[in-house]
Amino acid sequence: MARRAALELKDGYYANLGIGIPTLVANYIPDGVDVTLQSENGMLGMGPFPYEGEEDPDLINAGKQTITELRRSSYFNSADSFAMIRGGHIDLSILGAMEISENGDIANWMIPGKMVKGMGGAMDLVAGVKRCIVTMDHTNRAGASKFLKACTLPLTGLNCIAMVITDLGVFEREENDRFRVSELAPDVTLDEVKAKTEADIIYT
Amino acid sequence: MARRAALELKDGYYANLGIGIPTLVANYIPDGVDVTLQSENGMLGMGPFPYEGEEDPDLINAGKQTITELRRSSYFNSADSFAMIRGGHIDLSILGAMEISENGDIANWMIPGKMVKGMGGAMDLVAGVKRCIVTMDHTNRAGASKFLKACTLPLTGLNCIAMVITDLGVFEREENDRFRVSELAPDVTLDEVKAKTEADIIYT
Amino acid sequence: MSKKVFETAEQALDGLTFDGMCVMAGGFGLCGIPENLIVALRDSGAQNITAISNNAGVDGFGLGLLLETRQIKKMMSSYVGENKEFERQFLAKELELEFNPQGTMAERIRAGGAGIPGFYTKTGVGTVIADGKPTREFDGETYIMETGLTCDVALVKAWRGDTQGNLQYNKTARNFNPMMATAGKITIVEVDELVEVGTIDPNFIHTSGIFVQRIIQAKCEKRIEKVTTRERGAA
Amino acid sequence: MSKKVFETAEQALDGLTFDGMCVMAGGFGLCGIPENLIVALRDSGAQNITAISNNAGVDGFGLGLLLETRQIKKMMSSYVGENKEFERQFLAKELELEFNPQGTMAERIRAGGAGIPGFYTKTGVGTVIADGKPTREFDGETYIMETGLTCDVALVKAWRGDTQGNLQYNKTARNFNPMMATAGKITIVEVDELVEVGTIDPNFIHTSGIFVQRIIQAKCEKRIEKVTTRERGAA
Repeated sequence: MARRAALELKDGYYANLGIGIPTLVANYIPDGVDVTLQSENGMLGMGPFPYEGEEDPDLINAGKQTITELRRSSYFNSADSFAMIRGGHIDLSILGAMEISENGDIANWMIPGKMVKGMGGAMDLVAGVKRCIVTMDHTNRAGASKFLKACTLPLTGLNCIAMVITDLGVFEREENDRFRVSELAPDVTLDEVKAKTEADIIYT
Repeated sequence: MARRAALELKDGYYANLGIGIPTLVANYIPDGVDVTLQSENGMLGMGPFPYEGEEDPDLINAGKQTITELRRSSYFNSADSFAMIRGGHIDLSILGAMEISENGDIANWMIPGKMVKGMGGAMDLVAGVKRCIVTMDHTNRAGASKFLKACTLPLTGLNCIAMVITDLGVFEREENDRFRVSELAPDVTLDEVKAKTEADIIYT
Repeated sequence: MSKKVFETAEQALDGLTFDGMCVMAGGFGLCGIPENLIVALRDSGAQNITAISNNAGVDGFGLGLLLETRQIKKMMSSYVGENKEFERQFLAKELELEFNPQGTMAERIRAGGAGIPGFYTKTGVGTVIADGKPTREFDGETYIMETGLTCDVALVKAWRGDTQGNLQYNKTARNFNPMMATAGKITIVEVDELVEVGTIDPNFIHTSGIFVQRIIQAKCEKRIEKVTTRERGAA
Repeated sequence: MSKKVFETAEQALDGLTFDGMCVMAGGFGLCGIPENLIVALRDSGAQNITAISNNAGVDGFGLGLLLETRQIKKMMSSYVGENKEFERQFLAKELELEFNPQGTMAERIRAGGAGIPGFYTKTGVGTVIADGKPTREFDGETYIMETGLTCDVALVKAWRGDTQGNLQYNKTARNFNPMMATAGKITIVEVDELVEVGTIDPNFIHTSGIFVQRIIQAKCEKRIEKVTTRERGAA
């Protein structure tokens, strides 16, 4: 999924990658594609993890991991960081999700009854970034679809997801605002996708 | 007037001085009183005019005059400058006026029928600065009072002036929101002030 | 000029703490938090504090210290994942919690400091965050109104400061600190390095001294929450 | 990486100008104005321009050049005092003019770049500026709503920039430039000095390269509007 998502990063893009699978996307950015990564705690031009012994407590990413700076890096405060996000200056965000609905809603921050850690910057990202792509498992542990007619969990954002990449395939939102299966993962059949998708999407 | 206004500058104050008489106030700041001057085009810690030949085109004040920097100076953009002003962080503003009303309204930016140059930062200053003091001639060239029951010119700000310093005296706004004569200029009598003041103010 | 400089965190807080006060504390995770001022706030004994901070520290460090002693009545944060004591108090309803989307929170604090009582954002439209908030349409799209935030005392961590309170921050330790510096009725700063006025280039001051009432130099532990490294020889 | 760098102002504007376009131009008076980009905009021949700029230049310099050629249909400014041709066109009703309080204008541009379609301010309450604008009460005080501003092309003047578009400004030549850089669909910058990426300390970048689409190095005349000096020997 991370490998497939990386293909969505175009040359010259400024992108924000969420925690989890999206973080791995950075490892698969194709050669010759120049992408600048934003970290919403206040940095553009995020570099790789530091070598052991070179960690800087004043330099972390939005997942609170130690990172490094690049020659192109710049730092700014949280208000300026989210001005960048809210103002539509970030080309692409790749993030995880608990549920996605057929009209592009996303739920990824709370499960009622469980301890809620907070939405962090997720609501700002889905509302502000030009193009949001979700990577997630197509079904939950019980085998139920996470790609739904309507989300059952509290929403993170409304009508904001342009593409969903799951272990079963790639689902692109078209001009008519409906999702269409655009790619199938190896050894996955359209029937399998149909069986595991509750959302009303286009299969042709 | 400038000399009297300078007495309102207290040690540690951050102040913004308008164009004209208020600019002269800086020359009368008492020894031992440490005041930092803001220039709303983006500077705190405004220094004096440069020596001839040392003018810097990148360093001007809000009146577009060449100035110098001090050891304490800092520069910022116009949004941050007015965030400082609007957010109430400037202790004092001293500015000129065409008319003042008894309820503390000020008019100082346009005369209908004449070419209007614009309000610049005046509306932001009177709305945002903690304490605004006006220095002006008490009457216009025709001898008519400029201290009125209500302004006749388009307003710059509503209910925002705490003190008026004129060639006739000092007028302080009290807790009941009414102005009171607190000082008379040399050789000026209360009767003269009364005769030249349209506003309903307290004379005792 | 040196009227802003204090010797210790305790002295810097002296006379400014009270029960029911509202405090902002800078930092993202444990990065760029005013460690020493938080300890001094705990030691002041102030109760029923409303604390505005992106996170709630960890157990035994940062704002976690004030949770242990039950001095916090209410937290406003965007993410509080790393704190067991927080979870315990929250589930036992001993602690109020108001979640804010991180960008909304950053902007609310900037707005508070900038004299802007309200602004509109798309963030949170259609979610629980929008509940009870006024909405307005612009160009056919719905936005929600968020309000500005200020506080009684803002606790700020900077890298370098001069005796007039002009500040610079280091790398991602900047985060919420500059906005909070503008939003405190009183702003207290701890810096790694206190320098004479005139040392810092006026072009590159992040926070002007006008926002700073008190400043101390203090040694920070700078704990790292998640050490992540790559192998030498790796890309 | 060097895709952002252009050789001349003319090339930097190529393909981006059109009749009826909305342009922002940085600067306060003649301080920090994108001199060369303004000349190139004039030479592009674009007509009916809406120009957002704190001032309107002077006769024969800055935006005054575009007034001479009648390319500007509407100005949004806070102060336009220094321009006879402006006055003539305005009095002859050949030019539309929208005055904005300087701080309101600065904040509207910041808001536009930050995705904030509206905000409330006390500035202008009870004045002609409030006419027709929505109002709202906060804590018993009345505020007016102002809207965010964006533009088709923002013309920005910076002191130093790198090939990724990271910028630094010099002294009071900063003024409106950083906000305008965020509010252009396309932002074009002219710098005194173009440097390799990595030259500028990432802690002290005023505008991140993400906001900059095109950049040129160009020599500025930097005309001074009001030379004021003191005598040597004076305080």
